[in-house]
Parts: sequence; C-alpha cells; structure tokens
Amino acid sequence: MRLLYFAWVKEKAGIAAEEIEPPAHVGTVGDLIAWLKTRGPEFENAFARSEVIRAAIDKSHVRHDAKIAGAREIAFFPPVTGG
Amino acid sequence: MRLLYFAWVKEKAGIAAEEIEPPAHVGTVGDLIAWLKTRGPEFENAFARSEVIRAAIDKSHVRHDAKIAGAREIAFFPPVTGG
Amino acid sequence: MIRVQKEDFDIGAEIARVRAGRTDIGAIVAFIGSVRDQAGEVSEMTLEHYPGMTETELERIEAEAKARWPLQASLIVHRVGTLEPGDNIVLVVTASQHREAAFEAARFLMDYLKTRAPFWKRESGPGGSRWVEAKADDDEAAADWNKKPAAE
Amino acid sequence: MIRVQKEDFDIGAEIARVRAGRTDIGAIVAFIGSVRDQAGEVSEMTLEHYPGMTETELERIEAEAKARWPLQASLIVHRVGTLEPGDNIVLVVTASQHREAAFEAARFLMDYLKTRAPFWKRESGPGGSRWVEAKADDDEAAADWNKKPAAE
Repeated sequence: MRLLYFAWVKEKAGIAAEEIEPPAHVGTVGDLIAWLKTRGPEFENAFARSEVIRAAIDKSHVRHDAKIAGAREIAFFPPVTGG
Repeated sequence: MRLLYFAWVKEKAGIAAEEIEPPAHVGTVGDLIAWLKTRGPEFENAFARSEVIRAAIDKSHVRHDAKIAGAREIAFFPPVTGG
Repeated sequence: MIRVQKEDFDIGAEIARVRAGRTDIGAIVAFIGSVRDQAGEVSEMTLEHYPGMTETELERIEAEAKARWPLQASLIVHRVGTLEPGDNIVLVVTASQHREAAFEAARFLMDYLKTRAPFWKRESGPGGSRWVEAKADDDEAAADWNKKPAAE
Repeated sequence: MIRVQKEDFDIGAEIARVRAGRTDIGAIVAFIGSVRDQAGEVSEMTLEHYPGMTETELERIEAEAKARWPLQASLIVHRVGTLEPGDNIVLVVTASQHREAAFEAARFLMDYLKTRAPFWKRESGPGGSRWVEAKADDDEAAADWNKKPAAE
C-alpha cells in the first residue's frame, strides 16, 4: 500500500510518499502508526504525539481504530489548518 | 410642527407632508394619531390600524406614548421593509 | 461607512475599498440582498425611504455593530428607487481579524436594518402593485440580539 | 461548485457567476479569508494540501450544506501555494431565497472546511517559519452543527 505524509509529519519523517508492506499483525491505523515508529528515529519523532496525528484511507478521514485491510492509500497529517 | 407620511400611510392620507398646529390636549404621538383621524375619511382610513403605524420624532423611532412637545418633525409610516 | 443611493454598486470594488491597503484583516463577510421574482409575480420593485432619517438610522446601526464586535471596517450601501428582479438592493460588508465577528456583525446589521431603517418596498407585477408586508420573523431576529451576550 | 487553485480569484466576478441569469435569488453571502499579518510577524504563508482528497472533502462539505439548507447555488474556492499578507486564501459564496439560509450555510461551510479539508498553513517571518497550529475553537464550531436541528 501507498503511504503519504503531509505538513510537519512529512517534514519530520523526511519523506512525502512510499510503498510499504506492513507485517500481518498490523490490522488498524493505530497498529500501523506503532509499527512505523519502530522504523527509525525520524518516524519515532514524526509520530511521537500520535494522538494528534490524523489519518485518511483512500482520501477519507478515518479514526485510529479503522481497519487498513484493502486500503490502497493511507495518509498521515497534522490537524488541518485551511480556510 | 411638520408632519410626514410614508408608504401606504402617505397613499391613504393622500398627502406626503404638511404643517400642523395640534390642539393643546394632544400630548403624545397616540393623541396626535387620534386627532388626525378626526380630520376626514382619508386620515381615518390611513390610521385605521393605528397599532401597526410606526412613528418617528425628529428622525428617531418613538413609541405611541412619546410626548410630542418640542417636536419639529413627526413622521408616520408602516413597519419598515428594507434590506 | 454608509450610503443610500439610486445607482447600482460594484460588489468587488466595494469590498476592495473596504480592505484597501490593510493586512490586518483575516475575514470579510459580504451580504447582498437582491430583488427576487417569485414565479413571474414581480416585474418591478420600488424602494421609498425617509431621507435624513435613513442615514441616521444606518449610522446608528453600524455604530452599534462596531460597539458589539471588534470590526476593522464595515460598509452598508442601500439602494432606493425603481429596481427589477435580479437587481441589487443592499450590500453589507464587515471586516474583522476572525470569522466569527465578521459573520455575526453582518447578520446583526441585516437584522437591524430590516426592522429599523426606514425603507419601504412596493412590488409591481401582472397582478397589480402592493406594498410589501413586514415579517414578524424579522422583528424576532432583531429582538434576539438583545438576549445575546455582548462581543466575545 | 468547488475549486482549488494557485491563482487569485476575482470576488466580484465569482459572485456574478454564481447568480448569473437568475432572478430567484434573494440573498447572497460571501466569505473571504485572507492572510493576516500580526504586527509584522508574517511575511509569507504557504498552503500545502492533499490533492485529490481536498477536492473530495470540499465536495462532501458542499453537498452537506445543500442537504441542510435550501441553497440555490454555492461556491468554494481555496488557494494553495505561497501567499503574502493581504492575499486572498478562501472564498465561500452561498445563494438562497432568504438571508437566514445563506448566512447559516456560509458559516457552516467555513466551520467544516476549517476542520475537515486537508490544507496546512506554514507562516514565515523575521522570526523564522512555523506550521500554524489548529484551533480547538474550530473543532468546537464544527461539532456544534451536529447539535443543531436540520434545515428550517
């Protein structure tokens, strides 16, 4: 699946997009965040305040307990600040 | 004092403005309306639903119990419908 | 700033004038009221007003809005005379740092204007001509502002 | 109608397009959000967004407004890229027969846009550059709409 990062999540992670294949035990968005944090200090830093990180699956807002099975694109970003 | 009439009050009264000298017993706007109604059928018709008629003394909204002493200009009109 | 005029107004130009040269405005709300034709019933609308009192009332209403909300600028333009369906009647513009004040003040200005500014509308159409009746709703909308707390 | 673009928008022309050829509109509300410079602290603002999701969310928000209020037309234009103090960021226009619906829907669109549309602002100034923090107020404003009754 494709991961996208925006705003300060992107800056801290040091990457805008990547293709990943998470291990089988990663069932939810929350699990995915926990797994990403194990991938290195940049990711640990980007997701340190994981409770404020927002997520979208296939361009729709989801909560951290959303299942990721079947997702083609998952995005992580800070609370939005448009308007 | 000068009296002004607007919108359907003006149409019914058949006059837009006039100078009057009301009798001494006319103390309030309500008294003035009652006195105007005695001046002929046009005025009786114009002020028939006197409770809906709005008044202004010297270009400020007033209630029917407002005193008219010292007024230079008194206007009568229906509820406003601008905007 | 308030204006009563027969001529149409240019909405874009009026808004541009309100904000000209300023970089401290974060939110602008503009309200435009226009002549509405209900199913071919209205071909013309004539707006009468009470010259002198109209301007005084509009200035009073604007001052009241500025006392209630932190506005950086505001504008009321109201037309008089004969208009056609689709024509502009009124423009209200409010400018503030934040959207809440701009929205609330614009709505307040319209609610008050509708119940206090001495304008009267007469509609003409195929069925004849009639003075527009005031709405009880408008009185209630204006009265509601007195129940609300003052500026944030 | 929604648009995401780098270019500025012409407020007067956008409003004219919303109402073009219609005589059934009685009330138009336009909201303009612009880059605000707080005491010389902001010299530049950059808006990042999530292409594809942004458009989807704006369309969803607009559809929700049209389901709640009797709108005859609406428009959301949001800019992305690098802007300066005084520059336009967002334009929301709502058109209805009566002012209540136009005001409420415009405010709803802004409240929802602020909490759901994937835009992020980064401000730069003499003191460096920082991502703008989301406001708890905005979340509350958006959540409040779920406590209110549906369209009048």
